[in-house]
Amino acid sequence: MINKVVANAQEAIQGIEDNMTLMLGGFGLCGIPENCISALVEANITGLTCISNNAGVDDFGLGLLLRKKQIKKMISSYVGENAEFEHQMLSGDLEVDLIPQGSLAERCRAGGAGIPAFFTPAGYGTEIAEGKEVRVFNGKPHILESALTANYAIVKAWKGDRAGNLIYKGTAMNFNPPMAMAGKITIAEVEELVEPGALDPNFIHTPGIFVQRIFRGEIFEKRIEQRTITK
Amino acid sequence: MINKVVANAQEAIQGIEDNMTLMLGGFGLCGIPENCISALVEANITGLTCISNNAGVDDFGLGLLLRKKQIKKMISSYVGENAEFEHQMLSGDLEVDLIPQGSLAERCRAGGAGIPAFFTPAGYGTEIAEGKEVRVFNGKPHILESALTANYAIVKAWKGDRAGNLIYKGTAMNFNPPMAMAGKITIAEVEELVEPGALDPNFIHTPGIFVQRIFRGEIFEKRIEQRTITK
Amino acid sequence: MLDKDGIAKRIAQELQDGWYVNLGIGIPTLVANYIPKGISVEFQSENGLLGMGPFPTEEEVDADLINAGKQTVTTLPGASIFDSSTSFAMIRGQHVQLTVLGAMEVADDGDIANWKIPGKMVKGMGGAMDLVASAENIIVAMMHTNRAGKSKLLRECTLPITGIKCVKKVVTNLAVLDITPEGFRLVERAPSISVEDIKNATEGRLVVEGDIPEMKI
Amino acid sequence: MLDKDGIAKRIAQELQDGWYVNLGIGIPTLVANYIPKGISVEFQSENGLLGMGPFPTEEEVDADLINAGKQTVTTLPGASIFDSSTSFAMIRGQHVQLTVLGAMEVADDGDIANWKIPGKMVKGMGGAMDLVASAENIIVAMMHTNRAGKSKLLRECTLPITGIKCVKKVVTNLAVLDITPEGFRLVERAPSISVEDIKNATEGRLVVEGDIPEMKI
Repeated sequence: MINKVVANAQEAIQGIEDNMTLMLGGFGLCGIPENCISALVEANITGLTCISNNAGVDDFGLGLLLRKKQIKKMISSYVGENAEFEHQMLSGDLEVDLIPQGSLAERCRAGGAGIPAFFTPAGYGTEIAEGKEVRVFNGKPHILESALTANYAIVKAWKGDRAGNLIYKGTAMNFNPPMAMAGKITIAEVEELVEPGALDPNFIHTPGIFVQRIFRGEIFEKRIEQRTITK
Repeated sequence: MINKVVANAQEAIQGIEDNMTLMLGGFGLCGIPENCISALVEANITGLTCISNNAGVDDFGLGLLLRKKQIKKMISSYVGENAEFEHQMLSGDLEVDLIPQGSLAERCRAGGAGIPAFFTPAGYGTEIAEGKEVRVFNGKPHILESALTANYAIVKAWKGDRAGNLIYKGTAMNFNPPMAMAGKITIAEVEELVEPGALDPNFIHTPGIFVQRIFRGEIFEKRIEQRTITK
Repeated sequence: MLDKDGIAKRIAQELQDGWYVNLGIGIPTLVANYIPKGISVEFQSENGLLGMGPFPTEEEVDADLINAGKQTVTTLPGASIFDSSTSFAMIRGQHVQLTVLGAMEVADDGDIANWKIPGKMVKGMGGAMDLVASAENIIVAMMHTNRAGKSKLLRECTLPITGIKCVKKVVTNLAVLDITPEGFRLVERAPSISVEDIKNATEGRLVVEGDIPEMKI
Repeated sequence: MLDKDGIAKRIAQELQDGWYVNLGIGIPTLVANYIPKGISVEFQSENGLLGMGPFPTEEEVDADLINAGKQTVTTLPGASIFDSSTSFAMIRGQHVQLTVLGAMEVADDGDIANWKIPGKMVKGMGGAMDLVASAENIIVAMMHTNRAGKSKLLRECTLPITGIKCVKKVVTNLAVLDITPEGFRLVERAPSISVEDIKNATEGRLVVEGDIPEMKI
């Protein structure tokens, strides 16, 4: 068993430097690596390119990095719900690359899977296709999309073992598995850190081979964006 | 909940006709759909193109279909361990298309995922690359491979529910999940058929959306090719 | 004229037994409340959930279980959860039989614009571009005209488009229309709405053949 | 001269702590028996298993748990099981640090042939083409010469190749050799084998610089 455990978020983010590219798992505020985001804020690393489906809200998630102007560029599919984001984007302080959500997920998986490019129909005929190769398969036009990788991928899981095997809970899974594959170094923060053998090998969502560092996160606030209730 | 249950293998294979293309899960004899293979033998459907990593052994697995000359073409990565296969191939009765194992798996996934083609380094510079587009990414040559789909995909799982959700056991998983995605109609035979809700939604290997028919297999012989033992 | 729930009810009549359905944010979400008796459908949420159930009770609320609109939800028996790449594999691979989504504009050739207004803050397309590029059966749920009274059913979209020639059917507060090579074909009128009303509210090519029945909802 | 276990022992010295390793069928499989003390490595079996353990006891045998050589195996704590597309995502994505495999021929530029002999029954390449095209670190384990006494370390492969310019190191019964732009660079001799013996058994370009130490195994 290869031991991947580090002490905490501060140790986990060692090596992340200004101007690097990071992937961060999560959908909205669900399944985001809260502890590493806090550590990045604290470490004041700047000029970051962040690949993440969303950009958090003003005072939580990636919004915390935005507020301190640590992010140079966001690569996302949906960035609403964030006034600070809007302000920085309109003022030109923040570059934004918007990507269809499925293409974003698949480009991350491709990056992890050694597939440098693939064809998808998503975005054909739209401004997303500008400058991209178009090819018709089975009578349907597709565009060529390239793989995404990152210096570091930072994911959040429910449980993990010391070998880096991860399982997720509910829809907090979302972008975490494909991004875990695509980091040159992948950091996982988990709610419970268990011994190898405690997780059933048949039901591992992210095999440990994709994870280089793992730690138990201290705090998981798990803020809810839209608390919808059946009375 | 959408009910996918059919009574048995005979009912499951209804609609499979001569000259169709089938995908069959399994690696060697591990995780193969034994019951559907028997039903196909019984139904004497011929001219089949079978996409399967291996071709069984003389008297088990796809070897049973080969013996009755029901297979016109095999699309596989490794076809050793089968004298009947060798005989038919050398006599020209059987067409064989050999594909690198990783490309085979990825081409099935791509077929299920609506990705008509992708680049891979596997096979570049070899006879596998003949006639295929070559493109260099990051200084490394890759070849363009296309998606595979099938009229029917036939997979074997450990447990499944009436909605078609599947879980696999051990390395009997292998090609079953990507092939389950790639069938126009996907048939799953399972050892245990359970009620919806009995399987934890967090740990479904193949979501039911990919499965159109499911049944509990009567017999699972699970023959072992290489019984290796530590004394 | 229909209200939002009326539009949702009419779209719900299009559901067929055994279908997997992706519902967008807004009016489409309401469709789940009106599934016809006797049929089973499953809802896919593109963040990674099949078999989505109703909103949770206070006790059931789980921050780790949300839908694509970021609302807390529940799962039904037979549900499954998966990652985003698998979720869009389902969508791109055409395993989802019906997509219902809102739009700012629809053109009479099936083009749709629903993600971006030049000059305004761009929030992003989310999963909409993958959905419209992939789905075989797309129904748009929207008001027939915008707040300024201008038609949203056009000859050509004026806004940046989300996908081309993909919409199959439009259900508005005024009518049900199919997209055909000749343009919008009027299929049904909303209660108390005349063909003339619909003609007046439709800028794109409109085909009206024979008697146009009133919707039954 | 080394026997098969000797070759495996020598290759095992190349293992580094924390590596994920894919071992091919034959001599490579034996490498697992000689992991140096104090280091942790995990073995990947391309049919879909990480953390492969030793063969099972009679009681443990499970038809649903085999390796890529179709042998019954066990799992170690920390193991994980996955499907074939994920397995080759690991390989193609270069998450596996070392691949050890056998060969029929290796050329002095790193080309390898190990899947097909024209005129003989073709069994298929299995995962070999993906492995050699993707792995950053490939060691070939083989006999220096074939049964007819002919060198398997060639100027150019005569058999259909499996991958080009990919092999980094060759460990044979006679020697350890690195692939360099100048050809096979002799690194170590097997016990009781002279440089002359190796020269005689090597058809490809052979670089011999300075004193060539004897292997320590």
